Amino acid sequence: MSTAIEILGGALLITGAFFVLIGATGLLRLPDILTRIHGASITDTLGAGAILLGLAMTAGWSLLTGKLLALLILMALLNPSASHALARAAVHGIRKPWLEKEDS
Amino acid sequence: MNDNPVLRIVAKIIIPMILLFALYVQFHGDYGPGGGFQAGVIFAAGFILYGLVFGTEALRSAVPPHILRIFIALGLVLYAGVGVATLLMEADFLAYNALSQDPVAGQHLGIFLVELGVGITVGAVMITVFLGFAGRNDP
Amino acid sequence: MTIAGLYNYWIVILLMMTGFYVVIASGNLVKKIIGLNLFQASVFILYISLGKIADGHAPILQAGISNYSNPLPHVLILTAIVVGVATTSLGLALVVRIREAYDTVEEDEIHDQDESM
Amino acid sequence: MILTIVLATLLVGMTAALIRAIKGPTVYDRILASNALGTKTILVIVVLGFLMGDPSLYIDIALMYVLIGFIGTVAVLKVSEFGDLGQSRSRTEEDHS
Amino acid sequence: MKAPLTLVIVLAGTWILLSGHWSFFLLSLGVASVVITVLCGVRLKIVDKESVPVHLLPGLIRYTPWLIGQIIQSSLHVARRVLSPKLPISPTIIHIDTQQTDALNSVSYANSITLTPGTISLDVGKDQIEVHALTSESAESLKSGLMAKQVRKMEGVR
Amino acid sequence: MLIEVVNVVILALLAVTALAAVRLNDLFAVTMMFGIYSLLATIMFVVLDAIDVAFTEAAVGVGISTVLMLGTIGLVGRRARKASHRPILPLIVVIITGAALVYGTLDMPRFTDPAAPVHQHLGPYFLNESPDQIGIPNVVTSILASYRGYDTLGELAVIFTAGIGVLGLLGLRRRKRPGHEGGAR
Repeated sequence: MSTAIEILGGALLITGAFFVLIGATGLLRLPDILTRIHGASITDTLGAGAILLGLAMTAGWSLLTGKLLALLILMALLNPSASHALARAAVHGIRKPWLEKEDS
Repeated sequence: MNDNPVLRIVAKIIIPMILLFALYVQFHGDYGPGGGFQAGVIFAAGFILYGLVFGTEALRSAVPPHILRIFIALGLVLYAGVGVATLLMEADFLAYNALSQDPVAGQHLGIFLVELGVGITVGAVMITVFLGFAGRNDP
Repeated sequence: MTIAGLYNYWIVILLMMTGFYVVIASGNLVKKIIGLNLFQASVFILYISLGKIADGHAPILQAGISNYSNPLPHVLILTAIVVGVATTSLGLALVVRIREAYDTVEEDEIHDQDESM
Repeated sequence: MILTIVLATLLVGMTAALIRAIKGPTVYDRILASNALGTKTILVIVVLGFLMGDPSLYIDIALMYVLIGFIGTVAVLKVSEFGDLGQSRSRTEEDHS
Repeated sequence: MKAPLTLVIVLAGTWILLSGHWSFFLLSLGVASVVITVLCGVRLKIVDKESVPVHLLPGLIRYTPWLIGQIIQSSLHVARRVLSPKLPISPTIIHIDTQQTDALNSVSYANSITLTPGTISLDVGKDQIEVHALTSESAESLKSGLMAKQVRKMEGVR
Repeated sequence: MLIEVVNVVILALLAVTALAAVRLNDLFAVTMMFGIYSLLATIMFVVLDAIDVAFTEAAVGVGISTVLMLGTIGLVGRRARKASHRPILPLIVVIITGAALVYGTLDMPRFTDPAAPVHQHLGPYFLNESPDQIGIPNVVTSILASYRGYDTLGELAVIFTAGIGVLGLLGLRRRKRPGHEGGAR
C-alpha cells in the first residue's frame, strides 16, 4: 500500500518537473506578454500542483501534509489572481496585444 | 484597485490569513524559524495589502496615525521595561532569570515579552513608513 | 579543494563590487540606494557562508542531530537586515524630499542647482 | 533521486525565467518573470527542505512567501498602472478626467 | 453576525493546522491570536459573506475534481502547442457572459478561467468577462458555457 | 555534494541578476531585479542552513523593501538618466577594492570547513548551553533575545528612530509650491 502511494508520488513529481520545463519553454518562446502568461500559468498550476501533491504523498501523513495542502490551496487562490491583475494591467499598458482576430 | 472585484475579494479572504500567520510566527519563534521581527513585518504586510487594494485613505481611517505612534513607542517601552523590571528585582539589566523562581521559566517569559515588544514596534513602524510613502500625494 | 573552497567568497565579492559600482557610478539617487541594498545583501551572504559547516543542520535543536551550523552569524545578520531596512526607508524618504525640493533626483543636476544659487 | 531531478528542473526553470526578466522587453514581462521565479522559489524551498531532512522547518518560509509575494505583485501592478502606491481611483474615473 | 463567527472557526482551524503544539500556553495564545485577527478584520471592515465563503464549500468539493480534469486537459493542449516547432497559436480576445448571480461567483468563475491554462480573464465586469485565449480551441471550449454552468452549480449545492 | 552544486548555480544566477541591474536604466526594471536578487538570496540562505535569516530576507526583500522602492519610484519618476561622464574612475576603484578583497580571502578558512576558528568558541558554547540555560529549541532566538539582548534592544531603537525619521520627513502635509505640481508620473 505504502509503496503504491510512493510510486504515485514519484510519478507526480516527475510530471510536475516536466510541466515546469514546459512552462519555462513557453516563457521563453511565446511571442508577447499575454501569451507568455499562458506559458507561465502551466508552471503555476499543473507544475506546482503536481510537485506539491507528490511531496505530500512521499511525506506520509502528518501535520506537514496539511501544510503542503494549505500551500497548494493558497497558490491556487493567489496565483490566478496575480496573473489576472498582471494581464489586466498589461493589456491596458501595451495597448496593442498580438492577436490573430478579435470579436467585439 | 478597489474596482477590480477579483483583487477585492481575494484581499478580503487573504488578509485575515496573513494576520493570523503573523501571530503564529510571533508566538512560535521558539520552536521554528521566526520571531518578533518577522512577525511584525508580516503583520504590517497584511495592512499594506489592505492599503494597496482599498486605498490609503481607508487604511488611514482604520489605523489612525496617532494610534500607530503609540504602538511604535509601546514596543520599545515593553522591551526596555523588561530590563527595568529585572533591575528592580536586583538582577542585571535584561537578566531574565530573575523574572521567575525557575531560571528557565524566567528566560521563557523574558524572551516572550521581548519578542512581543520587537513585533509591536516593527509592525507599527512598517505601517507608518508605508503610509508616509503611499499617502504622500493624497489630497 | 583549496581553491574550490574559496570560489564561494569570490562570487560574493563580485556581487559586492557590483553593488559598490552602482553606488559610486550611478548618478540617480534611487539607483544608488538600490545598489546599496545589493551591496548589503551580498555582505549578508558572505557572513552566512562563514557560518555554514559541512553536513550541518539548521540551528534548531532536534533530538538525534548533533551537527549544527554556527548560529552566531545568523543572529548578527538578522540584526543587520533589520537595520538595513530601516536605513533604506530613511534614505528613500530623503530622496522623496530631495525630489520635492529640487525637482530632480540626479546627482549632478542637484549640484548644478546648488552652485547656481 | 527523484527529488534531485525535480530540483534540477526547477533550477533550469529559474534560469529561463531570469533570462526572460533580463530580456524584457516590456516591464510587464519582467513582472511576469519575477512572479514565475517566485513560484519556483517556493517549490525549491520546499524540495530543499525534503532533501535536507526536516521539511517542517522550511515549509513556513514557503507559506509566507506565497502570501508576501502576492503583496509584492499587487504593489508592482499598482505603481505600473497608476504611477503611485496611494491613489485608489478606478481606471474609468481616470479616463473621464 | 454570522460572518465573524465562521471566521473564528476557520481561523481556529488554521491555527491548529499551523501550530501543532498542544500546551495550554500556546493554545491560549492561539485564542488570543484568533481574537486579535477578528478584531482587526472587523476594524478594517473586511469581515462579511465574501470574506469567508464557507457556503461555497460543499459545492467546491464537487467542483474541484472537474476543474482539475479541465486543467489537465487544457495543460496538455497548451503544452503541445508550446512544444511544437511551428508554435501554432492563435491568440484571441473574447467576451463571455458571466451568468453569475453575485460578485463572489463572478470572481470564482474568473479565477477558474485563469487557473485553466490557455485562458486568462482580463477584465471582470458586472455581467461580462473579457478573456484572452491562447488558441481558438480554448476560446471555443469556454464559449460553450460548460464552465459557467459548473460554477453556477457549485453555488446551488448547499 | 548536491548542496554545493545548488550553491554554485544560485550564485551564478545572483551574479547575472546583479550585472543586469547595473546595465538597466529603467528604475522600475532595476527594482524588479532587486526583487529577484532577494528571492535568490533567500534560496542561498536556505541552502546555507540559515532559515531564520531566509525568513527575514523573504519578508523584507519582497514585502517591504520592494514596496518602499516602488513607492519612491511612484513619487520621483522612473527614468534614470545615463551617467554623463565615463565610468572609468569608478571601475578602477571597484576593481582595486575587489582585488584587495580577493587577496584577503586567500588566508580565509575554506568554505564549510568545520575546523575554522569561528566554529571553535562562541558558536559551540551557545549550541551546548542554550538547552540548559534557556530551554528553547531555536538557538537563534535564544541568542537574539537573551544572550545578545542588548544588541536587539539597540536594533529596536534603530527601527524606532528610523520610523520617527520617516514620520518627520514624510508624515507632515506637503506645502504646495506655486507652479509646481508634485508627483511625477
